[in-house]
Amino acid sequence: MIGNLPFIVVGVLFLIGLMAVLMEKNLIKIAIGIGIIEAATNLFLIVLGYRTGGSIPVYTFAGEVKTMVLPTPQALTLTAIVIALATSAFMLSLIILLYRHYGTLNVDEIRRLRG
Amino acid sequence: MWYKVMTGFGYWDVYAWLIFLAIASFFTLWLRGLGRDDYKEGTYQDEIYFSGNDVPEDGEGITVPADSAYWGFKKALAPYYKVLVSMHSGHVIDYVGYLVLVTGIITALIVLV
Amino acid sequence: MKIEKYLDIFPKSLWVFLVNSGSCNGCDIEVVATLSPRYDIERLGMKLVGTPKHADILLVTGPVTRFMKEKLERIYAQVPDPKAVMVIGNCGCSSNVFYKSYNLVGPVDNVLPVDVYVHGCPPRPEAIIEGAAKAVLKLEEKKKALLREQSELVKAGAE
Amino acid sequence: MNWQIHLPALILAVPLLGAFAVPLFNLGGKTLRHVCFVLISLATFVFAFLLWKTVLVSGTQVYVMGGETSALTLPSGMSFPIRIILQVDAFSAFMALLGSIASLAGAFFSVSFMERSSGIVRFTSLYLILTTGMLGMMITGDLFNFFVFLEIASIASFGLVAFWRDRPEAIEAGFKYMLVSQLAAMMVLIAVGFLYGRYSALNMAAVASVIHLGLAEKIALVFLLAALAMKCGTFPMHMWLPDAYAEAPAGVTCLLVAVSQASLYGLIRVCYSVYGLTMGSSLIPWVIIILGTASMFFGVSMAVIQHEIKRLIGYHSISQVGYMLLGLGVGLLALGDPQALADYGFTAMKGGVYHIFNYTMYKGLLFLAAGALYYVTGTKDLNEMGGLARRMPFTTIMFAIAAAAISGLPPFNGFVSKLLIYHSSFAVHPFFAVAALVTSVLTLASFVKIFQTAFLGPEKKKLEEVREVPSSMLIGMGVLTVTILVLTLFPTWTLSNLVEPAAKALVDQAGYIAAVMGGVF
Repeated sequence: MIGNLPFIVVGVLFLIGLMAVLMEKNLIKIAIGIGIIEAATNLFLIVLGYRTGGSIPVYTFAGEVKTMVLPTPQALTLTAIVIALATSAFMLSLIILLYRHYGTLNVDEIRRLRG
Repeated sequence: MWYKVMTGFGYWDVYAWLIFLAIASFFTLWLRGLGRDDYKEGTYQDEIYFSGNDVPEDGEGITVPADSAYWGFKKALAPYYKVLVSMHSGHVIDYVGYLVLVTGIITALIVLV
Repeated sequence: MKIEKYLDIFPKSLWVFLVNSGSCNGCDIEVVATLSPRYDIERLGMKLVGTPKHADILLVTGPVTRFMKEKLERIYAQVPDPKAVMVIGNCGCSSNVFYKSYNLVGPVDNVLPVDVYVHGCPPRPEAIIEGAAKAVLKLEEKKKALLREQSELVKAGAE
Repeated sequence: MNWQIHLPALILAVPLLGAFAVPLFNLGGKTLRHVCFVLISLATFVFAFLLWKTVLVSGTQVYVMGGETSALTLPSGMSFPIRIILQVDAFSAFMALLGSIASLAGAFFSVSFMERSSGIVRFTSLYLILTTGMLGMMITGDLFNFFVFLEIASIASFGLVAFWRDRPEAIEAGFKYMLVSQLAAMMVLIAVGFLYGRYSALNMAAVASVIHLGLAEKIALVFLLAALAMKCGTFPMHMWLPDAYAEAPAGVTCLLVAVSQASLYGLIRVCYSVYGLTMGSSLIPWVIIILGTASMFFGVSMAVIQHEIKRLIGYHSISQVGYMLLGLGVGLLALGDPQALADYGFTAMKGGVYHIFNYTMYKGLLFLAAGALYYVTGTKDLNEMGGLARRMPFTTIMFAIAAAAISGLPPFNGFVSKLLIYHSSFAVHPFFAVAALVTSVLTLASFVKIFQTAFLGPEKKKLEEVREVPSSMLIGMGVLTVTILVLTLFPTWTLSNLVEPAAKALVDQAGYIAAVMGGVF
């Protein structure tokens, strides 16, 4: 059970982010929701690579320990974090532009394209 | 033949179609060339028929706008289009909601069935 | 070889364009009744068309109001030769009860050369059919006159 | 040493390095920048063409980044397929070829089209990065790399959709696209995580060689399916698509069409090559078929009532993607049964694959022609246009060819692929063929509407100044027109050289695995 706890945390975080995206009206809060989803995904990748009692996956510093955590998910996570950073920055800049054009951050009022 | 595309139920042959098209357009153009040319130039017979009214100078006045195209189609299917257009609400949260909804439905179909 | 050269061998059916120049719609309804299954004039090849450019006969109902005068003239001019004009109903023939009304130009023959008058208020479909039959005769005469004129022109050109 | 083995890397390296070199070239003036922009796209196209020829002659190409073999052998003798690989089989090469043609046409078109805007350097860089991302999605053999290229393409396309940032609608469309697309991208990453957690491998072929259908695989498959179907515009998740397509600059829209095909490629690759026969009797083929039919019908019925030209064409993208999903879904349904596969399944796949190529060509051309109309009239509203055929004869002819092709009028190429799909989906259930036919009729109706209101009819006073568009835009449209005509006039050649190898590569899952794994497993 305790071994599955990180996965439950990932699921809960993902749902919190999803709820934020679906329920909130403020664009900044929606962007935060996307950020939480990205964090949940990164955490999921890290948790996948964890081995109980493992050490850092660097050969020279490993010392006597036999088990190491998997290095690949950490590389994946680093890449995913960089991508998440880029998208967050882009999304916030789009929100600034939306605020300039529409004068509001309420998502209900930003619906000029429809039908 | 080398130029036939077999579909398993029939075939498609582009060159036979082009030959047919050439023959058909020859006859069409011939029939069109038979039209009358004894109308009087410079009179009202030269103009388009606009219910007897003066033909406007600007083409704007005698154009059917795109909004009016298929008016009857839209009118007949008004209840259907009301639902369909209201789905495209322009509300971004709805759009995310549809993605989540479809993912949920497919998950239920694949994992539970 | 133009198609109208064959018209003597294969005569064309009568195509009719209907203009309402100020009628009360009574005559128009009778024209529609003529098309309906009881009298079914389309079995004889006669049909209403949507533009004067296809028509042989111009069917006018009602007296000519001032507003409609120039439009009627224009529509008449747009009918290709040979053409005939047929007036349906008393109003078009003589202005009927609207005689000397302030906004009328008068009966149709004040504006257009009329070939066939069909009286009645409104006329029965049988009367309209008879009028159409007379219009065919008139139209054939006109066609002959036109052909004669053309051949004379050709002769004059040759000399 | 044979330089052609480096083609898969070159096809990515050229536009990527070009994207960062464009600001440097800009120092040499406008003309140099334009020439470089077109030359980089042309070089990408040439490499894609050579890659396709190579794959056709010598089979699947596997390119390992930074190593000799894809597997890393540990001192203990165990070996992991861990390195980043590019795996180009016939289907990938086919997709790369059509993507690079669309990119080339869009580049030619953008040279003149974007002249009136500022910030062209940024535009050019983003355009080339978008090309890189798209081609990367098409030729990668690695699930995580697929996600990375998906994100590269997505971020570049958000930027390009919102490029005219003085227009509120463009920003709004960009934001909508971004929000939906980010959620989908995270779903793809979670699915990749599921597959990695089960098999400790990210290599598509390695995963495919050991996969069996458990709960985690099912969830991964659903997440990949939903996310990638959203990215290519399937019915209930398509709403961002007409917004984004209508607001992006026209040259970009032409490329965005190819990018959505890259997402479709990912969907097909996952279904056919990674999961393949292990899907067994699950409902996935039916889900794809039903999504496809719904997209076809509802997309086109929304298109009929639009009066903005690019929005209307954008809704047609949805219905055309439905055709491909229908064809490939029918193929997937018949995959486990050799008799059904020979009877109608393979025909359906040929139709679907052929339709991908046709669709990218004529839809790109339609968007470019719509952009040309926007360039000369300054409006996207069809109500404002009229009588343009006399003023822009070349655009009119090319638009007419594309409109006839998308409506499936014989003898154009759209008809051939639709015929293959009609005939094969009829074998599954007549309803699908009927729905496809009705869709085709409505497609024709809406294009008659565009053609009648924009090109025919009386000339308007306010459009008196309109002239034919500049020649570089005509060249861009001409590239696609010539492709359409070649596909039209030589359907047999196209089917046997382009389409059939690609469809065979999809069916041949064992071949896909063997090309990478070789003797490892």
